[in-house]
Amino acid sequence: MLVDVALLVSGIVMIAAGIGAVLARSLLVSILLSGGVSLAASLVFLLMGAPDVAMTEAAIGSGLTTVVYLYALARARQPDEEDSDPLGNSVKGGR
Amino acid sequence: MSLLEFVSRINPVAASGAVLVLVGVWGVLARPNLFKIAIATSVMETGVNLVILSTGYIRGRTAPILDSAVAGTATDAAGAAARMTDPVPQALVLTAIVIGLAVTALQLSYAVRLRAAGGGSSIESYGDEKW
Amino acid sequence: METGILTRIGYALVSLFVITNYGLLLIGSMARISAKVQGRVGQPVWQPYIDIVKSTAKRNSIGHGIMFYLGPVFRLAGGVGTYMFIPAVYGSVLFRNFSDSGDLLLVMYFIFFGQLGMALGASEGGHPYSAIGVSRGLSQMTAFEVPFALSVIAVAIQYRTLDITAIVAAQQGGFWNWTVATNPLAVVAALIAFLGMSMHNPFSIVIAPQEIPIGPPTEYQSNLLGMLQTNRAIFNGAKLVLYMNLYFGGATDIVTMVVKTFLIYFINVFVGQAFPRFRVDQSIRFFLGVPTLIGIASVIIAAI
Amino acid sequence: MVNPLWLFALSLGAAFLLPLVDRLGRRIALVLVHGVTAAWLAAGLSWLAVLLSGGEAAEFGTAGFRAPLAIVLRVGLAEAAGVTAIALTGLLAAFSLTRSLREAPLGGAMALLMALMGLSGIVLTRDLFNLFVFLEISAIGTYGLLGFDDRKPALRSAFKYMIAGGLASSLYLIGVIYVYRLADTLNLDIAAAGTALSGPAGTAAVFFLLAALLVELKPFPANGWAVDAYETAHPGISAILSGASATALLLALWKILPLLGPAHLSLVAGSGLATFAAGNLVGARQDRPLRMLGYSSVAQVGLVAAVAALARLGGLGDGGADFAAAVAGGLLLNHLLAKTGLFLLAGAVEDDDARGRLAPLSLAAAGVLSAALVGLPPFPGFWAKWRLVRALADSGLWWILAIVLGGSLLEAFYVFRWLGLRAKGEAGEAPVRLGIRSAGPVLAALLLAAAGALAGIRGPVPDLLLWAPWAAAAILFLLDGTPGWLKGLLSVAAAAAFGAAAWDRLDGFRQFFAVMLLGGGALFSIAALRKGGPRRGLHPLLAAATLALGAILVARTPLEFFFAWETMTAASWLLVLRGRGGEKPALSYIVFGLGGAFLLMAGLAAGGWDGGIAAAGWPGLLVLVGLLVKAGALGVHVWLPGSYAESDDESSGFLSSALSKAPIFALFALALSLGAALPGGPWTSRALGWLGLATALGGALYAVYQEDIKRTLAYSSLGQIGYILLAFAAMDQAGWTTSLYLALNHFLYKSMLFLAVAGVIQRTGTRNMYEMGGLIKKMPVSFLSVLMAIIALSGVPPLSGFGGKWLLYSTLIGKGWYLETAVAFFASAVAFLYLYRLIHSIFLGQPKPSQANVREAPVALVLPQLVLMAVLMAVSVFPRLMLDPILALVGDRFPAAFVFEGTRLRSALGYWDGTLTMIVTGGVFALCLVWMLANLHNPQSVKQFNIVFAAERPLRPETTHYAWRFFEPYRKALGFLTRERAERFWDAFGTGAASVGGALRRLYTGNGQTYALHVVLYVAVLYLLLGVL
Amino acid sequence: MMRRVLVFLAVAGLAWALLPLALGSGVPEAPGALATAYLTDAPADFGAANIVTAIVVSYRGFDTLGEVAVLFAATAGVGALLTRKRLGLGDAEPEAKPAATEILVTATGLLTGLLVMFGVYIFLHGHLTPGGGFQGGVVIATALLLGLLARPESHLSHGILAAVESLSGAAYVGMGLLGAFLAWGFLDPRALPLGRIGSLVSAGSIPVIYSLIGLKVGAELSGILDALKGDRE
Repeated sequence: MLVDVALLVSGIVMIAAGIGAVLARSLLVSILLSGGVSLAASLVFLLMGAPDVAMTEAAIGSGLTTVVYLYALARARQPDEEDSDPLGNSVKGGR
Repeated sequence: MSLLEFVSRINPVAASGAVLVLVGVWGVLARPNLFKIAIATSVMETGVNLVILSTGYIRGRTAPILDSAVAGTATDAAGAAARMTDPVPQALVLTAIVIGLAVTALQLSYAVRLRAAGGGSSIESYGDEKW
Repeated sequence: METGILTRIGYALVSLFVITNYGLLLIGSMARISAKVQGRVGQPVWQPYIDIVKSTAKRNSIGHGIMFYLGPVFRLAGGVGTYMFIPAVYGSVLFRNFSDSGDLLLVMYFIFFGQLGMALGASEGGHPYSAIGVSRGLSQMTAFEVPFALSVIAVAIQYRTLDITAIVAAQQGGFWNWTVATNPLAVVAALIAFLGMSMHNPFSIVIAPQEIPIGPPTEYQSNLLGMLQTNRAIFNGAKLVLYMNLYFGGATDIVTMVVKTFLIYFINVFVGQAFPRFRVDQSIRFFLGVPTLIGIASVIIAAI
Repeated sequence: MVNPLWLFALSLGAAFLLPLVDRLGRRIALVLVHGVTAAWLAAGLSWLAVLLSGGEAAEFGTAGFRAPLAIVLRVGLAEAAGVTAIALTGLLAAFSLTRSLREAPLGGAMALLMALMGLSGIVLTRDLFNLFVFLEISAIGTYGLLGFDDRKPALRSAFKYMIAGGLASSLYLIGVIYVYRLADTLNLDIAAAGTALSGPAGTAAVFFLLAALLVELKPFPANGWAVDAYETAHPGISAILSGASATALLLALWKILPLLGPAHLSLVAGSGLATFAAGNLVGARQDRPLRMLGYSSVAQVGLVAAVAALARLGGLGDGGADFAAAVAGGLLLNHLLAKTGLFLLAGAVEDDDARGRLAPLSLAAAGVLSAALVGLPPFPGFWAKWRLVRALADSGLWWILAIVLGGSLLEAFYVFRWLGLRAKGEAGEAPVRLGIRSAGPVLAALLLAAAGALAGIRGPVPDLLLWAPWAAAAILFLLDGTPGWLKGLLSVAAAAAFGAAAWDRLDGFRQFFAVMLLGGGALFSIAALRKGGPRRGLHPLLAAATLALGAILVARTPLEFFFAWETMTAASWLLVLRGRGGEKPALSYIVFGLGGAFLLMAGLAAGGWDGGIAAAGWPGLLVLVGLLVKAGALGVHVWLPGSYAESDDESSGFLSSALSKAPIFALFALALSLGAALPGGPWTSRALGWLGLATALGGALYAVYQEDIKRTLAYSSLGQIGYILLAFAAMDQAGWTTSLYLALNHFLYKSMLFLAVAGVIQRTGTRNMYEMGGLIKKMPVSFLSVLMAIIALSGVPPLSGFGGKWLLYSTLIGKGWYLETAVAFFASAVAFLYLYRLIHSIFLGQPKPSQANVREAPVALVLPQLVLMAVLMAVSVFPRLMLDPILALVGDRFPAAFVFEGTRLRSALGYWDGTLTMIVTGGVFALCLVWMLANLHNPQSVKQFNIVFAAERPLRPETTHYAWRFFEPYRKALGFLTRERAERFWDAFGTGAASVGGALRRLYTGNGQTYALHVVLYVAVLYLLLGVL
Repeated sequence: MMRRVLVFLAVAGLAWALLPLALGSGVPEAPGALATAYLTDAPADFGAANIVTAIVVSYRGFDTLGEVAVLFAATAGVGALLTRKRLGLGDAEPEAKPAATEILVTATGLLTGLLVMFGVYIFLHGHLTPGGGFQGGVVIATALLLGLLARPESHLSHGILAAVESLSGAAYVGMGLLGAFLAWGFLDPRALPLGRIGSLVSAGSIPVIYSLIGLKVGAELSGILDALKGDRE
């Protein structure tokens, strides 16, 4: 039962983080919050007796994915504000 | 205790997973930023993973790994099995997570590629093909 | 009633001779009467003979091609043929002609034979007025065919036959058996159509006789014109005989025929004189209007 | 059987090692890719060979275990066919992709291998989660392929594609896990065998599974993402998406069908049908070829899904699963090959941005592919569609039938519009040569033809005589480079041989029509020799159309009949398209032709067959209406004038004098098999009579105002067909005799007219009558031919045409159709107008100086005319030559109304002696001629313009030859009758359909997020409907 | 506005479909028959202590092979999309970044080595303890990532990465075939002796396969990061 409550609390945390990730205007915050969702999820998995999954979720979901996002964000020269530059610019890559 | 009652009735993991899926879908449908769409997709996938694993959640059981904690002796296979939780959803989720990563990476690559070609950051600026 | 073929040809030639002369005199006398009515002296009754002889005797003949020459041949053959397919006098072997070739439908369609040939000949003349005349003539023809056809249908319904001899036979026994008495509407429709068919006023725009030379015969002269004039007599006669047979009880002897056809012609000409000339489109609309309705009414009456 | 796991190992091993192999050279790497794909193809074929020769389906476990513990692959017939199809499409596509793969980074080749392997995996696996894995492999491979050659638009589309794909895979996972939870297995067969999924939770779980697959199948309206991708990707990729991917997904759907309840199946059927209808509606509005093909793809896939679901629902077909496999499989195979070929072909053209017409071989391939796509015979889609229609009719699912046929018609419209554009090209553009890139489409076309022919010959149409048109077309196409005379002679020989082979099988009626249909074909094959050179395409098509007409006569089953009918429609459509300005008329020709054919098909499918079309009741009425469309009855005649006018001159003649008798024959066949009655009884007769009459009058009136000779003749044909219909509708001995007599006569004089006119057009180079004049001296034989023909056509005695009029009026008055008689009289009179105009404007009046050097028509035209003139004279002098056989044919089905007494034909009302008429007329004419000649003094010929012209001398023929708008007063008086109401109606109809399509396509905003919204809404609505069901 | 309403309706509709299923399914009391079969049979069948691993690598090994293929296809796609040329970087020199401090460089060097060893440990013990090829592969990739972060001007050796990726992948397929030839089916780990349950060298070829997966995944993820960094030709 205690485990259930913990699961539920984690679930609420996850949902809050998920909503935050969707709502946040800053992409960086979004990425971090979605990493947070994964981290909370891996906690849930651990609590449920799935250490394999928990490990994977932690490594991939919250770790590597976040890194990939950050790299992509940098490479795309995407400003942090999500609705900046919505229609593109004429600047072709490079400097 | 009504909360516990309620919690015991429902599957808490499935519930939070399902809501997370909905949050993700909402994000996909409502936020036009390319990266935001990818992030929302990730959230949705996490939700789906929770839903999957929720079916393998059995109260009071341990991880399906035969170690000394589970089985005093390795020969007591049947006894050990009775203490372990369902391994199938776990195996499935493992696969799903990796696939999710692959999709995310590719989606982000497209976003990067589109931006590198001078495109906008909003999906609305990629609507040349229509009707 | 089997007759030798040579005899039949001989009879036919006699019959043709009679109708030709009668037709010529009819035209001549009608012109004379018209003149009198209008207060003029007018031409002699035999003026048509003079015209034909004069035309035929011309020393020169100008041609535009083979179809130009054949046009009058077609025209005259059409007139003669039409007459040949009508029994002129009921019960008379002499005037039976070749009416065993076909029934009323044959006669109605053979009328077109001459018209078509004439139109072709006139066309080859190369004169635009000829073509204009043909255009007008054909246009008008399609229109007056409708009331005429309706009235013929009414007759066919009434007598359950298309055989002209049988139609005449059915009308024997006095005025009250004539179509004009049993189905007057059909006769009215047919008579109005006759005005158009003969191109009398108010439907004379096709040949426009009073104005500049216009109409199909524009280019014709010499004996070709003579043939056309001859045809006019024969053709007129043939049509009158047909009308007499269909609507006015036919004739059992030649005198009755002459009287009846003269009267039919007379009525037509003088009804027509009272009206101004129609344009082609007006005459088409006219024929497809009231006369057609009358024709339909006659068919309905006959069918009931 | 080969263990499929080896192939997976091969694909994966090759893919994993590809980066190393690439070091040796890209060529070698690509050879490896092609080789692996070919290995899949070989394996698929070997499985097919084993299974078709009686082998059992086999299952292959992994890791040494069986289901449910381990994943199991299954190779059955469907799977083998699916793998073969995927590998084949893959190979064709890979071939077209070779250059791009060589220039792009290696990722493209790796993605291609993965995508194809994933698709095969989807087909083979029996495990639900494994299915997901393969779905993802193929999806990710596809995502990679969309962008690999760096087309900017494709990059955009790929992102949209991925959003939708992500949603679908999440739905699928949710479905899978709850199926596992409820059924305690991931194996399909075990899950389907149990009952755990029948409850509400099971229904919902299966719903998610199904929804995901449906979304992947690109249903309306949740398919914008896919259509964008089809349009923008490399054509090879589009071909894989449309062909291979659709195949795999449909097989996946097929697999989970056993899990579905009736409510699910209804959803699939409804969604599929809606997709089919909407896809085609939107496609019809599309002018970008690749996008158009995209809409067509989603439509086709929707149809296949709907068929599978309907068959599973049990309401359809005779043999349940077999039926579904045959129909859905046939449709799928057809779609797969046709769409693959078309995408490759159209894509190559678009890539070159070419606007000219296609070179012959590519064009032939495009024609075959388009025809197959639309479901014309003999391609697989035709057989499948027939069975489908038949089953739908049997089950009484008429509204579905209407959707299927209506959608197909729309599809025909836009596919053939594209084909027409490619066949003609834009003016002044060089022909498009695709070189080696046409190999794929050509191969696809050949496969389609082979598959269709095999399916037909070994299936429902074993009679080789019915395949003669196709054989003739194929042989003559191969000989297309040889001189025209050789092909012409071969065509004539083919028609003769066909006649000889078929003659004994034909009853009297059919023999009668065979004379016109085959004879007409041969006649115009000879006429086609009027120009030198090979005249590419003309002879094969003419021969095919001729033999197809023959095939219609020898058909013994409804399917055979319809097969021949569609063959005829297709061949004649191509003849129209071949004409100089044939693009638009051909389109309306084929659309109306197919529209009529589809009505016919529905009626045939519902009615029976009794050596003729035995469709009573309202299926019979459908057949009747279908035939009337083909006959060109007023109201549905709009296709006729343009196609007759714009096709090649000999083709026009063929269409008008021979081919137009095909629907007449079919009408007789219909009535005969119903015991000489029409479906619906006397009221139908009466209505048909009036329709025929309206056609006769309308045709004549329209003909009056035409300036173009061929249009005049086209409308004239319309009118004549009207009389034939009118007489036929009388349904008595008189009427049928009249109808057959008119048909044969029409054949004679309309052939003469078209032959003569062909010569005139060839010599003068114009079709406008007012640009001619005075040709009588230059072309006397043609003049004589036209003269005789118009005398006959107008019904003036003494030629045989009068017989027709006499018979007609006798029939009508005898029948008591008095008002009809009067109108017929009027229509006949109107015919004089255009006939006179025809002969006057062309042959008489003032000659044009520019035509001073015009000669008589070529021998190939003059000779047939002379023969026809002789025949016409013979039957005019001796009407019994024609009437005796006809009276014998009509026989004693009805009380006799016409009886011969010697040379005199007697009706209840009157009599007609053709011979005597001819003698009298001849005698009178001779008399008058002699008179004329005797009195002709000193005839002089004068020069042009030497005419009695009021006070001035005309100088120019243009102003002196009265020809243009010849009957203007007539138009003033009666023009209100000919305001092209039918044209406007059908235009409005088209506009209506187009605006529906236009409204629907507003859904496709190009915004990937909107597409995703459509996907989610689609799923939500589907779930609501599931609740309702 | 309309759009928001539609989005709301869509999400609500999906919720209406999804929530009853998720909330109504409840928590099972015991694993189903299939799960129980796995739990009881796996140790005997394969001698694998970690039953999840036994399922992942053997019973459902075909899924895992597919999973590797997915990752491989994604890497291929990313590699094809994000070449330097296509990113518009051309032949321009990579951006100069401030060099990291000496301490960081040294520390990361150490850490990288440790992390790689940790990754190897994870996948070698996949059949005994939680974790396996994927987790280990991620750890290895992270290690390489750290190296990249510490020395921005450094590049991964594409040749070695590609070779590792290719060969480990091919070897994985080869192990599968070995199972088919030496044991009872494709991917059957019983091609190698099962050994004593719980020991490192046990469970047949499971550890070998998991190690190969680990190497391959590590190389692939590094490749993705590499491409995103803009280092792909």
